[in-house]
Amino acid sequence: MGKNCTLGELLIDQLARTVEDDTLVFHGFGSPLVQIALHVAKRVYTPNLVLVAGATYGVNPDPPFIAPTTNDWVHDRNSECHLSIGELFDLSASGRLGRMFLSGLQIDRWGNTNVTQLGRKTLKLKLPGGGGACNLSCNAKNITLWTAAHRSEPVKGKRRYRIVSQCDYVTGFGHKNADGITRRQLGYLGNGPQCLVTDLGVFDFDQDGHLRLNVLYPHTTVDDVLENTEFEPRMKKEVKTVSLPSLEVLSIIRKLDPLRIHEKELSPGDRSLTLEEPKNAAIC
Amino acid sequence: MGKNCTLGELLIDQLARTVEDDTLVFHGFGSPLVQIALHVAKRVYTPNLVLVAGATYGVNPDPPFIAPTTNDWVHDRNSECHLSIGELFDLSASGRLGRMFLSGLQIDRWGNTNVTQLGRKTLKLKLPGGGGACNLSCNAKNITLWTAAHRSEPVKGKRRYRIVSQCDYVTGFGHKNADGITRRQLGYLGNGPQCLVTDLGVFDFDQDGHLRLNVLYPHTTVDDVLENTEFEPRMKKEVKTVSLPSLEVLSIIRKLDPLRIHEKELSPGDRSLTLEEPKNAAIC
Amino acid sequence: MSSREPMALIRSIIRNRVNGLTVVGSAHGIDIDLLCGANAVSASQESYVGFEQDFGMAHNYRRGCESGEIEIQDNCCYTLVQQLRASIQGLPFMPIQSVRGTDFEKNHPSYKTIQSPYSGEDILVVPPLTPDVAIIHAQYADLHGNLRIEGPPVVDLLFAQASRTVLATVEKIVTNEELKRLGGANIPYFYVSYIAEAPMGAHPTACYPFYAYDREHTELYMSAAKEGSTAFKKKYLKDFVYECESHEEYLHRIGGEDTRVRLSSWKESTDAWMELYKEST
Amino acid sequence: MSSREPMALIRSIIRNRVNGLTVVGSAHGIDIDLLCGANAVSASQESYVGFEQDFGMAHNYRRGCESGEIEIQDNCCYTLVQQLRASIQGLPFMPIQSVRGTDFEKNHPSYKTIQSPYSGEDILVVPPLTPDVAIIHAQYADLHGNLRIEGPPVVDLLFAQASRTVLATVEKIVTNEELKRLGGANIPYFYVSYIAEAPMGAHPTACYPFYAYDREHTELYMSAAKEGSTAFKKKYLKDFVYECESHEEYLHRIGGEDTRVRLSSWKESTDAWMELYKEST
Repeated sequence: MGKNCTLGELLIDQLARTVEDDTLVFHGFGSPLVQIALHVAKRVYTPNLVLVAGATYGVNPDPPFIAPTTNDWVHDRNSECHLSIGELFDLSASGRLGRMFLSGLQIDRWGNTNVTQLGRKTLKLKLPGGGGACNLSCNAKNITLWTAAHRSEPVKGKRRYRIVSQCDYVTGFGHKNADGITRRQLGYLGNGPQCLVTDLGVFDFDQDGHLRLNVLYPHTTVDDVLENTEFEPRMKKEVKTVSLPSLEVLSIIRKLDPLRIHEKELSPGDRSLTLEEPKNAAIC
Repeated sequence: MGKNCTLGELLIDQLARTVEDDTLVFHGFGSPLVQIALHVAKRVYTPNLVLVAGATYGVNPDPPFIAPTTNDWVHDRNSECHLSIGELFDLSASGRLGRMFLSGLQIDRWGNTNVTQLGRKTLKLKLPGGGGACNLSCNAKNITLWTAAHRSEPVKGKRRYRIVSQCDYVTGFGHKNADGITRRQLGYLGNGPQCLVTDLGVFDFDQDGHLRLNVLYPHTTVDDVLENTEFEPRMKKEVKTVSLPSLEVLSIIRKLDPLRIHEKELSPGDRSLTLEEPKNAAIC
Repeated sequence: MSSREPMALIRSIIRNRVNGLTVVGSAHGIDIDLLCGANAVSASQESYVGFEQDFGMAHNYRRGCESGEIEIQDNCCYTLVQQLRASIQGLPFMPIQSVRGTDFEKNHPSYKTIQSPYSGEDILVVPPLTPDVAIIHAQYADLHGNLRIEGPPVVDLLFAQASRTVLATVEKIVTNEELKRLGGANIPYFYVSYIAEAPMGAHPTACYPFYAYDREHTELYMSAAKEGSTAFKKKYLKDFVYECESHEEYLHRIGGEDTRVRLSSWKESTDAWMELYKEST
Repeated sequence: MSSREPMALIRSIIRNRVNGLTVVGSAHGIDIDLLCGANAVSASQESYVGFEQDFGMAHNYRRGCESGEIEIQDNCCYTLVQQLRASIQGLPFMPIQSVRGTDFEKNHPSYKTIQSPYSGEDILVVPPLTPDVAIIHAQYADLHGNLRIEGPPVVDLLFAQASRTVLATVEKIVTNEELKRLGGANIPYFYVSYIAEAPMGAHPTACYPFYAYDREHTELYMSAAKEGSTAFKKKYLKDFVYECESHEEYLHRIGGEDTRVRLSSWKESTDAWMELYKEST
């Protein structure tokens, strides 16, 4: 076959595969991997998806290309109808958002996310903020977490981990916070994070709500994961290697994103990676 | 001059004169006297009125004629923009509705109105219901009450009063209810009923919030009022007689309502009345 | 009231002998009255059911309420809006400025007064309202079920968002492109459970720009309703509901193409429009 | 973010040496960052200020927050929506499903947990938000002040309804008839305090269908902002804000008619549109 793909394309496919059909999904701004993944899902895996685009709130748009900024009319092309911002968030608050995709500059073992600030007591770095992540994290029925910056190269001998023991600030609620309060105790409608797709592998959350390595990529190892994670993630009994996206999926991605906007989420080194299908492939 | 008018036209003019300029006003459905009065006000007395039409929620419409049913596109003609039902009621709830017009099959001495049912404990007559009257009565800044059925002819020796001591059911809140609870105690934003325009005269409410006769019509007397009111209304020191509408006002009414829809609010006897300008005229 | 009521749907509900309904809505008239005349209603949470100053009281509704057949649970427009909003927002309750001090407060034990945690002031809260079914008549839908309402949508959008099932009839099913050209959907398809094309499906209420309110037919309806429950069944329900096995048959009985032409004549001129609303002599 | 931000208004605010502002909004970028770069902001209740994955962090905003010049009071989109709705509905508070358990709860003492009088369950309530001023850029207005926003209005409608004063710039002032032909107003005039015509008033953000996002200019902005606070003033603020005594002068400095033509070329074809968003090499 000789089926090759880039890491970005693999991540898009993995994100797309987390969606269920006949559900309402939403992507926020600043997340082209997810944006493209939802278009892939709608066209390949889950045709009855209700796809609501972040920023424009168009329903089932069919954009001619992906632009570097989310709130652009190009992303609204061919939408069949529109929601208002309040309406989309109301749908989530009433338990009708099937899945939300959240990321963070920090993602912790319980699936909490931080896009607000680094530094717990004293501010070290002000992050842009979470938009509606906090609200959606509570009530979206299911959550897919993702980051393309799991790999954290040491700077002056110190790593700034992306996947951390505990978030400095909980912007999006995971399975429980540092006080041990669970989402069940808070009465939330959502099931919380179900999986985490990173540049090193795909994780799920075990019964305790703790991060657990599930699948690796052709080019990554358990050691990569251990080295780049602040704590020791739990492991599935058998950690398989992922299968690459189909030619159909690849062709959709390449046609939809000629500007390769989605690669802006990847580290420069990861952009040039070419992956080949391994022998023992599995699906997240 | 020889300025003649009908009772309906007089009532419309009196209703129109209760409006302040630069305020937002709303008329509900089933109230052509008020509907026409607001068009008169906007064109003659208070040009900066924000006129929101009941049922269509059009802003500043300019209908070619008045139809026998309020929720008709004819009443929406030439509206400059539109509100939603929620938005209009939100404006009232937040204290931004300048004046509302309310009526009732019963209106009591404290300005409470009943359009829900006759019979206090046992139901004697189910009335159509109040629409949003209950909500608007609380927070509209000012309220004009009106009825064209103050005159209550005895049936089998018994009168069914329109202006009563106490409403069988409080649909719209006046100055206080039968339990003595005042609107101030309830924290409402509105000042409550300011005047009552009937087919017999125009009333205001005194400092206690009690109905008080203010002005009579050329064809009505204090005795008419006393006879047709279940309780004895208070009286202004000097009860004047009203002045008739101007020719401009009359011409607007006649042009706007060629089907004489507004006369449906009047008793059959009152429809044929012709009033002439008295000598000692006054304005509500 | 007299505009865009889902009358074809209501006639079909009656023909299917549905009963025991709890009806809830803001300002209504012949739609609710027809259901009441067919003994389909056992409770009413409407804020208004009547025919304004033109024909006055809704006779079937009034009789049903007064006989005890229909439990009266009158609501108010804004209370209804806040209850629907609570449901739409997934909230256990919604605060509302008003109602306290009126008899609606006394007659609705489900309304509660709580204290604001800020000022300590009392405020009424009302529970969410999630109807089992919303029935809507719109001008247009596309095949995916996106609905376009022209003119005032009144409470239809909120009902569509809050209800478990949404049934819609439309004057015309068009393509999504055409729907967008007309101004776009205002009820997205995923709220809508089923749609059916039913031209003149709002008759005798209006569905502009297609047709105006049929005051003449409404007068016929009212005179039958006024005579009493049995007379109404014999003189109206039999002819226009029970014996009409289809919407087409109904359209035939109300005068077919002649009636359609008469009611769409409003477009021609103000005089033609006004002509539809003159009292018959 | 990169669309329909009231940039001409913001430049005018800065030129008028307004400062000490508390800014509040949902997803923002260059608008808030520019205000921060001019030291006009003393507190931020924004839910997001950044340039997405394209340019990343908002440097002026970040610096202001980290130096302590700007008090951080981060909010979330839906919390903001519910707070605006509380204000619009005249309510002392609004319930919201979410926020509890996150650090937003800890950092906002004004959020309170109360019990539902129905189920007894805990629910968060948030206080009303009534901004002193809302600033909006729309495509069209009529002379009465009715505004028409095309494309996603995002939170602009709620801000217009909730704020004490609404300032709006528009691409074009048209007659009310033309406004209706275009699809009608979505912000009624009585909410709007002042309007001004400012063609390209959203530049460098987009205002479709007139012009697309000026990524090129934004890149120039970002490189100045990245260098630091003083460099930003010298290399950007001076040229494009302080020294521009009028909006016309600004339009001249960003390239005048050539720039307008370049940014409106998106209409010509998908390729032309894409061309605007290619990385400069």
